[in-house]
Amino acid sequence: MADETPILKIHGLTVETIQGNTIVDHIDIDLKRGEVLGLIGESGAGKSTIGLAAMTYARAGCRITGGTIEIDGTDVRLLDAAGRRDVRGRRIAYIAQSAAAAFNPAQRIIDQVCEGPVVHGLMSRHEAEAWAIELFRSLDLPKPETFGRKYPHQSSGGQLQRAMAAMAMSCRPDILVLDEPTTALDVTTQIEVLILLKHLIREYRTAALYITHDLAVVAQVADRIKVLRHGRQVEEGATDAVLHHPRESYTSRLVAVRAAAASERVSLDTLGEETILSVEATTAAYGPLTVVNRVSLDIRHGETVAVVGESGSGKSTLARIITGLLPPSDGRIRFKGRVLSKSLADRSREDKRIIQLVYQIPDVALNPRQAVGEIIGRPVHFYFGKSGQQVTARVKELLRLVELPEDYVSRMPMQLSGGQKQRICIARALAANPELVILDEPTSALDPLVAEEILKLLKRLQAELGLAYMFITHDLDVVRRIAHRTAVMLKGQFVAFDSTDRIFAGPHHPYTEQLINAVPVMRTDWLESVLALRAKGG
Amino acid sequence: MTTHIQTSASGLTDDRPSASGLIVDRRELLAGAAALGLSTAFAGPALAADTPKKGGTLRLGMQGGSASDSLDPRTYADSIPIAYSCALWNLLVEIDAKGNATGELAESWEAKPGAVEWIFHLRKGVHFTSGKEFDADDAIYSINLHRGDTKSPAKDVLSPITDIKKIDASTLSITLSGGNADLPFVLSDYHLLMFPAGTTDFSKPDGTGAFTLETWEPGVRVVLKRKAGDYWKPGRGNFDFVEIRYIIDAAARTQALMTGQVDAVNRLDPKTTNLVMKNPNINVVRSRGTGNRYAFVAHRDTKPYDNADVMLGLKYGIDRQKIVDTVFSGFASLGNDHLIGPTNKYFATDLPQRPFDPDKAAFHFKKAGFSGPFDLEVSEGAYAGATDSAVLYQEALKKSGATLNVKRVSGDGYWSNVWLKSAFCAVYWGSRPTADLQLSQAFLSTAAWNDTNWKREDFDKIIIAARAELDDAKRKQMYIDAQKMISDDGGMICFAVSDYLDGYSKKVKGAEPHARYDLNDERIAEKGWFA
Amino acid sequence: MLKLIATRAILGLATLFAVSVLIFVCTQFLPGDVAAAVLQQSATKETLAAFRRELGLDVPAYIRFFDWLWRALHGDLGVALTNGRVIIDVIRPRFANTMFLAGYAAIISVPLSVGLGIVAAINEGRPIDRISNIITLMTISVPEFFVGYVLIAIFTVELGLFPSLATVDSDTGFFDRIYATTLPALTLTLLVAAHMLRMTRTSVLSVMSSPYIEMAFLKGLTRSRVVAHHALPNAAAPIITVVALNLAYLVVGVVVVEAVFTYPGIGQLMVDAVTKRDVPVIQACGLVFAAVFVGLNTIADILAILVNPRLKYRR
Amino acid sequence: MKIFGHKPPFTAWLGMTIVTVNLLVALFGPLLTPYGESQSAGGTWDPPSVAMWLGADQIGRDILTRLIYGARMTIGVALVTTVLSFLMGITTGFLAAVLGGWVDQLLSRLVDIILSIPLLIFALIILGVFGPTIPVLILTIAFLDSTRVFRLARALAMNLSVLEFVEAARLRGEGIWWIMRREILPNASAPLFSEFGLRFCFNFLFVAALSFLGLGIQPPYADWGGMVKDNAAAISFGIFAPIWPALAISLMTVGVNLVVDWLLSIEARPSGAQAEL
Repeated sequence: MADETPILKIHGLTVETIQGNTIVDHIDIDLKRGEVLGLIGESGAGKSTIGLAAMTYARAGCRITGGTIEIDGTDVRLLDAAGRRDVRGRRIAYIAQSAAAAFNPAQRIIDQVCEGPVVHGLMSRHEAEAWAIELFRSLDLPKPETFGRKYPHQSSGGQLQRAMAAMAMSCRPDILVLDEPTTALDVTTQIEVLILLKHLIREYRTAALYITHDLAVVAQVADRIKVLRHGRQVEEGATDAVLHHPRESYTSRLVAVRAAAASERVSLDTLGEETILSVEATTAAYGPLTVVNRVSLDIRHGETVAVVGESGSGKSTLARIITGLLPPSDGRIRFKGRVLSKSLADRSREDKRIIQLVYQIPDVALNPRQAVGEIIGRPVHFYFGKSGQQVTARVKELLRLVELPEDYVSRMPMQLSGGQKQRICIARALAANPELVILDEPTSALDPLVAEEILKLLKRLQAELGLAYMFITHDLDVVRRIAHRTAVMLKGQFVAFDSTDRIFAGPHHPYTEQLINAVPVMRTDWLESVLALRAKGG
Repeated sequence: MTTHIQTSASGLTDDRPSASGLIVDRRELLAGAAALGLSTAFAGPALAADTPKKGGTLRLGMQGGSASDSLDPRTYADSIPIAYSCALWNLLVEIDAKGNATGELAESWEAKPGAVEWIFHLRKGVHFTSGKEFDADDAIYSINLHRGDTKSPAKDVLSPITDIKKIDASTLSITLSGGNADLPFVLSDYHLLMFPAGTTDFSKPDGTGAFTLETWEPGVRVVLKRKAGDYWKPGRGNFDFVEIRYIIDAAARTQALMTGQVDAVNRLDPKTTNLVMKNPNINVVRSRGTGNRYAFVAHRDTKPYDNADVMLGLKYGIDRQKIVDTVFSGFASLGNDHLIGPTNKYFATDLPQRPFDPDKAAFHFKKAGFSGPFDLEVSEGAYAGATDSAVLYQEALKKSGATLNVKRVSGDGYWSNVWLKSAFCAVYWGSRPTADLQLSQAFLSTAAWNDTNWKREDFDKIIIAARAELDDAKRKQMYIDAQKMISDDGGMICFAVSDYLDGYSKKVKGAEPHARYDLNDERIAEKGWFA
Repeated sequence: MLKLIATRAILGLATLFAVSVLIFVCTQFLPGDVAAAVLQQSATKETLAAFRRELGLDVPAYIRFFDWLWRALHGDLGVALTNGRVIIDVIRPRFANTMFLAGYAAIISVPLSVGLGIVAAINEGRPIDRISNIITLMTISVPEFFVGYVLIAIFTVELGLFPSLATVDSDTGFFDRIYATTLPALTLTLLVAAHMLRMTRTSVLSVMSSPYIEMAFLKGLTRSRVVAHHALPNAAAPIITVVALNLAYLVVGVVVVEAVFTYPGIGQLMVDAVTKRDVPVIQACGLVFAAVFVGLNTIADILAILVNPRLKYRR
Repeated sequence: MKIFGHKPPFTAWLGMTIVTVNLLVALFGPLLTPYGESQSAGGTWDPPSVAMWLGADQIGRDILTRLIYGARMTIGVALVTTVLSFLMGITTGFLAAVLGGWVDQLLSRLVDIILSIPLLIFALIILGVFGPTIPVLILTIAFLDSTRVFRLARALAMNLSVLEFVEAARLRGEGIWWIMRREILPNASAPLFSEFGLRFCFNFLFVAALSFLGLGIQPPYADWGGMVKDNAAAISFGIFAPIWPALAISLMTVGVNLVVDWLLSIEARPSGAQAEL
């Protein structure tokens, strides 16, 4: 299905920062017409930089310093500014991760979609609009004739992502660069967009560079996979070959993380009998908007209860209610039978201590101007009145507990990696000797290998300290591996709350089923099977 | 008693506002000349080389007014209102260039013996703009605006008047509570403008002056238009139009004069006056010794100032010339430790100017057995340049071995908290219309504003006697004696009497120094003409 | 939209009311009153009392305030205490002068600074940007009165091109007015242009780092098209705010320039009124200033909403 | 050499040098001057000479000496004023942002009202009430200026207080003071610092403008604004006396602005205008 002559031929591409650090190091790419190449790697691997460099574009602070970039036989690096502009958009187009940010908020969508073909002189404005409507239709956008009249903020994230695909396709480019096009979307939306993108690439026989960190996603669309790390190529091969017979150990580890999810199950050893937290028919609202509606939940000593749902389902709000940040309008929260005050201000210091929260994004959860020792030491001092040596000793103990060297005491958050920061967050929560830790998507901002380590750590800590976890996530793989019980949340209500095994085994609530089926599986034929399933189900 | 004295500085350093007030300086302009004149003749235009010509628009750039200026004579306190009001109306008595009282709307006057009862003969055939002829009823009404229950600042100078009677349409009799030979000077006060009897709305001027009001934008400009026909004062009222522009900033005013945007300005900055004088197109008119009297005053009843030798030491130890040269850029006369200005007809010319003599000062200090430290309280709220003067004083006293501490105090409430209370502080006195007022307000034992606590019965007697003395020669001797007493024995170290500085374009004629106010007694509009 | 404007207007009126209360209260603390300020040193107890009675100052302050407010609500700002002139008549020509000068300066400075700001932004780091940066840095660093004096020294004293006195009055014709106010307008231009230029540059630059600008470049658009179609519409709101702020400054902040050029604007009127404790005039000037300030800000807010579809079209 | 973790460019070095020299002069300069602050040692506007390098001022005082004393007074007043205004502005701004609710409403409306009265007019009234002494001057400008600081501080604190590390402190039960001082302030310090530079320049020029109107620092103390004003008339006669203090004002402001520009450029994200196209 692919032509033999490469439409994009990159040789020895090198990109450096202005300070001289190499961020992309001698990368070669051969892309044939109609072929999809997956670029895989963790953050900092240089994937996006390569994608942009293919368009001879380097972000502020970076420069393309070496290599050739040939599109259809022409080295675009040798072209002048006008020549490069002529290539961009027309021969090679870009789909960015966040459509909400990539659309100009001050212009109607149709104007932005039509701008490319009109500016490149390919179509009249009228033709361009007709073509855009056709693209909207094939991308399954609602009311394609009038959809373009909306402003970006008037459409949902999934719709915008598709509109951006339309914008990229508006000049019928030979090559698409897709930079994590589905990462920012909810699982159920992600699958829709994925299907449409795949369809689009097939239909117009466009060559594509598909940049992602998710092996399961890339498995669905890519013909070949190139694994990158620190700006260098690790290995490249046919998709099936890389997934099932990785040659390099780094690739193996990436693959293994996904594989583990399929098999691992939670142990029941730590589970106690005592119910420590019970949420009773609790309702809360932001202004007139009810976000949590009569939710009841209980967590036992040593238990992990997962709350899953998509963005906006109210799962994080539930955490805010329990911690007292958002006083509920109705219902009660008990801790070991004792009713907790609704608002944080009325809770005693002890009540604040026993429930601790770990956030999704460790970068903003740590004060960048405080050293690790102060971050972890403050609760030790604050709750237990310890000072000086005692605090230092306890901080070091906590650092050991989260598997970090003791000399990290003096480090600033800026000097830590994402995974290390999350460990500091966990250590800070543990410093309070809590009985319940609420984990709000603690791994979703992390690279898969790092996330894996954090999950292991959490499990170990639960085993050692008998902690109870309330684990908020959208990732069903994670739920399956660590939760004793799982609640599925939709529009502020629990649609299911049962032991994890039963939730996954069925019979399912339709939404639960939709969620479970939407999680990509690392098989090349998974998308087709889902499509088939859908066709069957209507 | 006339008015309170202290104000901030006058034109000499006019751009430095006082601390208590805001932007614009005020000055005491109540004053008049200091001579007793019984002149009955109307003094024509000033003696000038050429004869007056009609025509042209005189553009005056002036300081001394604000957007709050009004046409009600009972609110006047500054130069610009005086300038436009003198063009619109007339007074009963005018002061000539030498400081004599001459008739304006009063043609002549005579005092009964004892100077308690006065007869004023009014000029006939002078008409208001409205056509009405000026008569005694108008004069009585206009004077009474400032008597009784009134806000007028002139109320105090008129308080000795007990009765004003109309004798006939052109004759008035005025009765005083005590003899005062200076009554004509009192009536030359710029508040005492003549209005048609019964005037209550002052916003529509109806005067006997040479001009009518054309444009009234206080704070911006006032435009006056010459009345049709001949003015009743021959040779005066020559300009077709007079435009007074408010130019508060001294630099801007000077600039405007030099670039020909105005024809005359008042209150030149002494600092730049020497430079302005170099401009061939500009004529600087300097009225010597007519401005404020600047002084340091000590309480003669308080140690160490009760010692006459200490006082003399302090008087010989000040370098007056240095202060005049630096603080006043030379545009001031040396003060001789009393308050009579050098151009006043009663000025004691025989009294030698006290020199800067450190040795003599040292001698007196030694004799007194005390050479400081003296604590002198000063503030820019007293007058602009007070601190500079005090610092120069401090330097000079070092030469006679005395120590002076210059204590800078707040300008706020300086006059209520420091002056009269401090044993040694800075003060300035404005010019007064008569030698009597000038001396009695500051030095009589009973004076409320006796700021030196200097009390001598012999002095008091001289002043009271001089007031009712109609023989000018005798009177002069009395005032000379008084000045000598103050200078030798008083607690006042008066070191400078400032000058008025006007700038004129060379084409403006009739620009002369005047004994009373700047801009030819604020009457350049009426007195001047274009060459 | 209408609702928004209405809310804004009500908020503006409330602000004006608060401003008038605040100014009135402040003026009550000023030492002395109009009678003492006018009579000055010649004041005695009796003359002061007579003056106060005549002006109605013997009535308690709060009654005077409500009396003033009641009349102000009926469009009557009263008469000046010092000279009895109808305040509206006093203020009108002065305000017109102030607006004329502000308008003159704005017509020069706004296009100049916004234009140069955009040029500087899209040429960030290049010589033109650096030069404009240094020049603006210097102009915002020099005290305004000094700019005025230097302009006078050059244009009046040396070249004799423009008058140093910006005296205009009701009889001055339009072109004479332009001629007379050129130097003060230039002074003000130098004063505000630098600020607006820098803020425009910053606004455009912050927009230029947005992903949608990158997207626009990746669509193969020219730099000028990216700036004109994608950066400017989004930078408009902050630029409008900055322009409004500076326009307000041109109206309310020019006392010093008025003093240097002897320009009969409303600033000098208020300074005089404060000196003389003429409370109704202070009140009126304060209200005019506040109204200009609030009005300009409200217009800027509304314009900023109009250029921002996110605020204009709700979901 | 690195400052704030960054290597300053030439302009920033220049700015820091200017500021440092000025501060040193303000601190120690008066020890070195050949004349006293108000000593009249020459004639009016004497031209520059060996004895008086920059000539004499309007009453014969050495301009260089006055400039040096003026540095102390002018910089000192502006600095103290700015520090005070930041103390007030940051405290109230942070309080408004952290407490929210009616406290925020009250403070914000009050600030809106004060901001809608022209600064100079307000200063005029307040200085009229209390008289233009240096403490009153400082307090007045600091108070009026703190409304501007309030806005920035509130906006910064608003952005920071929704961040999770602040929420974490709140969940822990920390008091308002701790949150403001330890969680918010350190993270708002960079923009506040550059604002400090800008406000300093503004206050510096504002004091000069007030001195020009006669409301600022009173004689015989030397201050640069007053010196320009006192000598302004000379410029029409081609005398340079007012140029020196004006240059000093400009130099100091340019210096501070150069430093601020650099600080702001550290904070700024790289812009698309610099991308390789």
